[in-house]
Amino acid sequence: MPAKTRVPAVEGWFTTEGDEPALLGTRCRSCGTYAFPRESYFCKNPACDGREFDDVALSRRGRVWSFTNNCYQPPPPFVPTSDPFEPFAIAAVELADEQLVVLGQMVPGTSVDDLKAGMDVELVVDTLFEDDEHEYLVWKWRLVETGAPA
Amino acid sequence: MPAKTRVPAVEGWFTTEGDEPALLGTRCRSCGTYAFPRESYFCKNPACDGREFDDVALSRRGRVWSFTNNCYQPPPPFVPTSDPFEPFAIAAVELADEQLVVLGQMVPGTSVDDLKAGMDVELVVDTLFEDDEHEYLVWKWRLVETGAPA
Amino acid sequence: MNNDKQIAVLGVGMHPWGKWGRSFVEYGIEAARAALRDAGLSWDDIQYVAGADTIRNGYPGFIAGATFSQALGWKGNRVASCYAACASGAQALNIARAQILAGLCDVALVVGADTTPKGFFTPVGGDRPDDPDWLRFRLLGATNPTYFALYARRRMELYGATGEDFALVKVKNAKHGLANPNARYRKAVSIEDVMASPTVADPLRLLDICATSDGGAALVLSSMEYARKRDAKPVRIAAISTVTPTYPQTIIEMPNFSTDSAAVVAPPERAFRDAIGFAAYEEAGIGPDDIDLAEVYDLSTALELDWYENLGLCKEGEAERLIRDGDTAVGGRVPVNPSGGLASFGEAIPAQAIAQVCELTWQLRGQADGRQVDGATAGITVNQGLFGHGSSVIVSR
Amino acid sequence: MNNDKQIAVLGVGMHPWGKWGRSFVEYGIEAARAALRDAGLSWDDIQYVAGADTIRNGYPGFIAGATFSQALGWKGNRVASCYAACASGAQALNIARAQILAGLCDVALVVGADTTPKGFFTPVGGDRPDDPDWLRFRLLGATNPTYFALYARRRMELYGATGEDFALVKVKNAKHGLANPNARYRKAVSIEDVMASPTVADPLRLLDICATSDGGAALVLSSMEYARKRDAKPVRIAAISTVTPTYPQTIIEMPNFSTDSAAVVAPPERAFRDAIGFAAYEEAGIGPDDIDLAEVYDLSTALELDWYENLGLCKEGEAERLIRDGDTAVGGRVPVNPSGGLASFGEAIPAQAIAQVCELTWQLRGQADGRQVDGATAGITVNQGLFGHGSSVIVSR
Ligand SMILES: [Zn+2]
Ligand SMILES: [Zn+2]
Repeated sequence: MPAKTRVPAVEGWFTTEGDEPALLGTRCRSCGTYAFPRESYFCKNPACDGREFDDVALSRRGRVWSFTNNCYQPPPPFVPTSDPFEPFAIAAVELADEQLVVLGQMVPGTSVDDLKAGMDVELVVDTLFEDDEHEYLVWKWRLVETGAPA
Repeated sequence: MPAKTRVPAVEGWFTTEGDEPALLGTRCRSCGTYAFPRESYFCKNPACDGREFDDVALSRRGRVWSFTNNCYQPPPPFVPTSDPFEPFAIAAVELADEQLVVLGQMVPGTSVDDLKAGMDVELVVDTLFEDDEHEYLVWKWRLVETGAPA
Repeated sequence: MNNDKQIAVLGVGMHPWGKWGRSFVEYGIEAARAALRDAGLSWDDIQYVAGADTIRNGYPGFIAGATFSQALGWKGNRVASCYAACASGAQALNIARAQILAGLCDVALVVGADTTPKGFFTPVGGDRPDDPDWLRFRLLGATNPTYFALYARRRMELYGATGEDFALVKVKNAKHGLANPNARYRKAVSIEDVMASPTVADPLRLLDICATSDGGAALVLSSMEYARKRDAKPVRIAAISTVTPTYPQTIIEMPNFSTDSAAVVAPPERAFRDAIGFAAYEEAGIGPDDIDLAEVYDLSTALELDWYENLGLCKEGEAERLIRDGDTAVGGRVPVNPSGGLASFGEAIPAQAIAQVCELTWQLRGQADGRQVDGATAGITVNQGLFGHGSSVIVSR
Repeated sequence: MNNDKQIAVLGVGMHPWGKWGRSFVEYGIEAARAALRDAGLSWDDIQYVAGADTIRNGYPGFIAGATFSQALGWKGNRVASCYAACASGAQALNIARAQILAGLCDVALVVGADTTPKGFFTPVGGDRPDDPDWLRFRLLGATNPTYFALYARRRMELYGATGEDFALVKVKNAKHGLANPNARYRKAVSIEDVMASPTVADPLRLLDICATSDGGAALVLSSMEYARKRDAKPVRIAAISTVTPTYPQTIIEMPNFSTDSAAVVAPPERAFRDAIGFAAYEEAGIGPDDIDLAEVYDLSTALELDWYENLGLCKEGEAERLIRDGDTAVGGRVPVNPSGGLASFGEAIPAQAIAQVCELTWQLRGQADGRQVDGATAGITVNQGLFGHGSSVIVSR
């Protein structure tokens, strides 16, 4: 069976190549404010008329602000990946440099029981769902191993 | 080939049986005002709190108030019946007893060139469109033959 | 005039009409920034934003006031988002006016913008056999031009209007639009051009019917007190009519299958379209004779003729004479659609009623280069939205 | 209080909440007629109708003001139709208030009603990968309860809140709702019931999260002058806050993927939810200590606790103590959701903010049988709609 083509589930929101994937945001050329998802129209800073933005990769690491487990299957356009549905965790993560909070699913295998506010996480790219030909990719958060003995 | 089942394209707006089909409207039990399509919630007369309505067959004859030919194929949910599209006429018809104006397609073969305001028309039931199993019916207007020599 | 019910128009702005294929938010923001520049104010000065909604652009379109505010930058200002089909812009204006008159804010921004699909307007998605706007396409194949054509044919039957009369409206509006930098179509049109265009809904031809466009328009409004500190004689909103019909409505209206019945309750003194302008005149305390120019909703050329009568610019049945005599051209007795009208713009639903007020403002300031109505001091707009939304605004200086 | 900015509540009415499966128009009209009866007025007395829109019921839902007016019978009255998600009702109220304060009408009707789908709220139809409300389902599987759960867990992490604390909110609101004839759920609930219900979005369980309901609510409003001819001491609307956020918004909000960035612009003095109530207090010229009761938007039990702090009913981190001590139960220091709240009603989006005002009106009149807050003279509502719509109303007598 030939390997499926790996494609992002949404265009231009994150890098998919290389060891260090990252979310793609923008930085306003006029005032320097960050935005995720990428801003293409108007700078959201009310004091700024900027309309030009540089693409920037956001910090790959952040700290858990809050988290939850989704225990029921969400309605479409969510695409279920198992039947019966298996709960998955979602975390809101603070990025220190950009001073913003970004949502993401936690990688499979991490549940709310493993999480506390303030924990360090890093961004990975993982499969969101598949069809016959494609594997659709999305960013997810993974707990950073602290190196402490198990 | 078995005959297709004839079904109304909309439920409860007109009678389909018998020689004398008619539009089905309502008459308010409180104030007597007519409505088409059938009113089922609230009487539209602002002076009336009526919520009960009797079904009534509207006058089968009326007079042309205005008319047009549709020369381009309307978008869905219109269902085209020919390819290429053939223009058809629509008339707004005044019913004297009910003192209201009702729209309807003219029967095929009648075009704007045949029509003048004030002409007498009568209601017939005709095919709107078909699928493999059904013939969908709708009301249409037909010019009343005046009996004048051709 | 009722001076205690007036507000000032400090600034007006548009994004040009066209088929640009961009987000309605962009058009709205560019129009808003143009209006702010025109007013000499900044976003920071705005306390209230009233947005006219678009229902064909997802959730952001349902909450236009918030969408535009966020795009300009959240700053805690209050907002409203309203919908009334083609009358949405007048509704947004009316909502903002009341906030100002009530003393709840001094300076407000009104914005409407749309990105439109191609071709006929179609009903919003899904199988909805309970919705008359869906059923009229299914059961009758009745498009918007079908209704316009019924009115046009009625004029022919009652008053002897001809296709050439209708074409004259297009010729006039195309000529007016030539000089308008915000118009989509800036090309002279002859009677022969109109008559040679294909019939869409008899008797209306392609060039008799307005297109659908992308576009955006915005107004910066303030209390008269605030305005007078900046301008001794600001352009004023003297009246806004947002009336609904009175039962029974005896003229067939899009997207209905029938009129109300007049068998039990007698028709009102004024039919709906007559009542729209009447309410505006009454609120302003003036009459048709005081009007120097009008912007009317020419969804079709023939409909423009109806509006002449509805606004009292002439008696019933006399509209054909007005267009033939050139009374409603720039330079005539009471110019109508000096902007070029929908004929030159195409319709951008939530922006259109606002654009009408922009044009009157430019005219009353004497800034309508190439289409200026000389010495104009009072103008009226009129328009009607699906499902009973009247819209008429009187602007004076 | 700012007496020149007040209007009177002449009548309130509801259609009971439930899953009735009928048209939203029916609920709205029954609520409107109930409000008219309560006011001792007839449809003929109403000059203005402000409708709170529903976006899941076809075209009639987009033009609620006109839809309700036509159902009551076209009579030429002016209308508005507005949308602001869960804040739509407060927006409609604010629009009507300004018309009255501006002297554009004396008596107005505000109506909101909804027929809701079953289960989770889903984004409006079609494939719309540009719309964050669509993408959050696709990319994250983030439902509304996902966001509620993030806030709930944050309270646990910061303030040591427990599942039992959240359950106490449900127990209280269920008890309040027992006596409310308009509530959908009228059944006592124990902590054990809540804790035994399945987890929807950890830490929130099924009984922590409000359902979606059908329902309708209406208000008849007038100028104070008009009201005083009928009642020496009418219930008054003392403030309406419809503020938007201030950039940068640093709390993650439904349906967004991220917050604004605080790297360049410092966060505002008050976070959005704190600013909503603050603007209402400021407008009314009173503070949290003057408030006798509150109706807050308990989309989840934990969110009710957040609102205690946002409204200044207690300091940050003290909400758990309030619910444990019974301070927010009827009979306590400052009862919250004596109506039973969303916990007992389920949410009917365009009706809900109006229903909050109905409850405060009954309470201030002493008509809230079985759930009456004794001697109440001032109450506050608070609520928030998607995409930056604040909503807070202060009602006093
Ligand atoms: Zn910037
Ligand atoms: Zn009746």
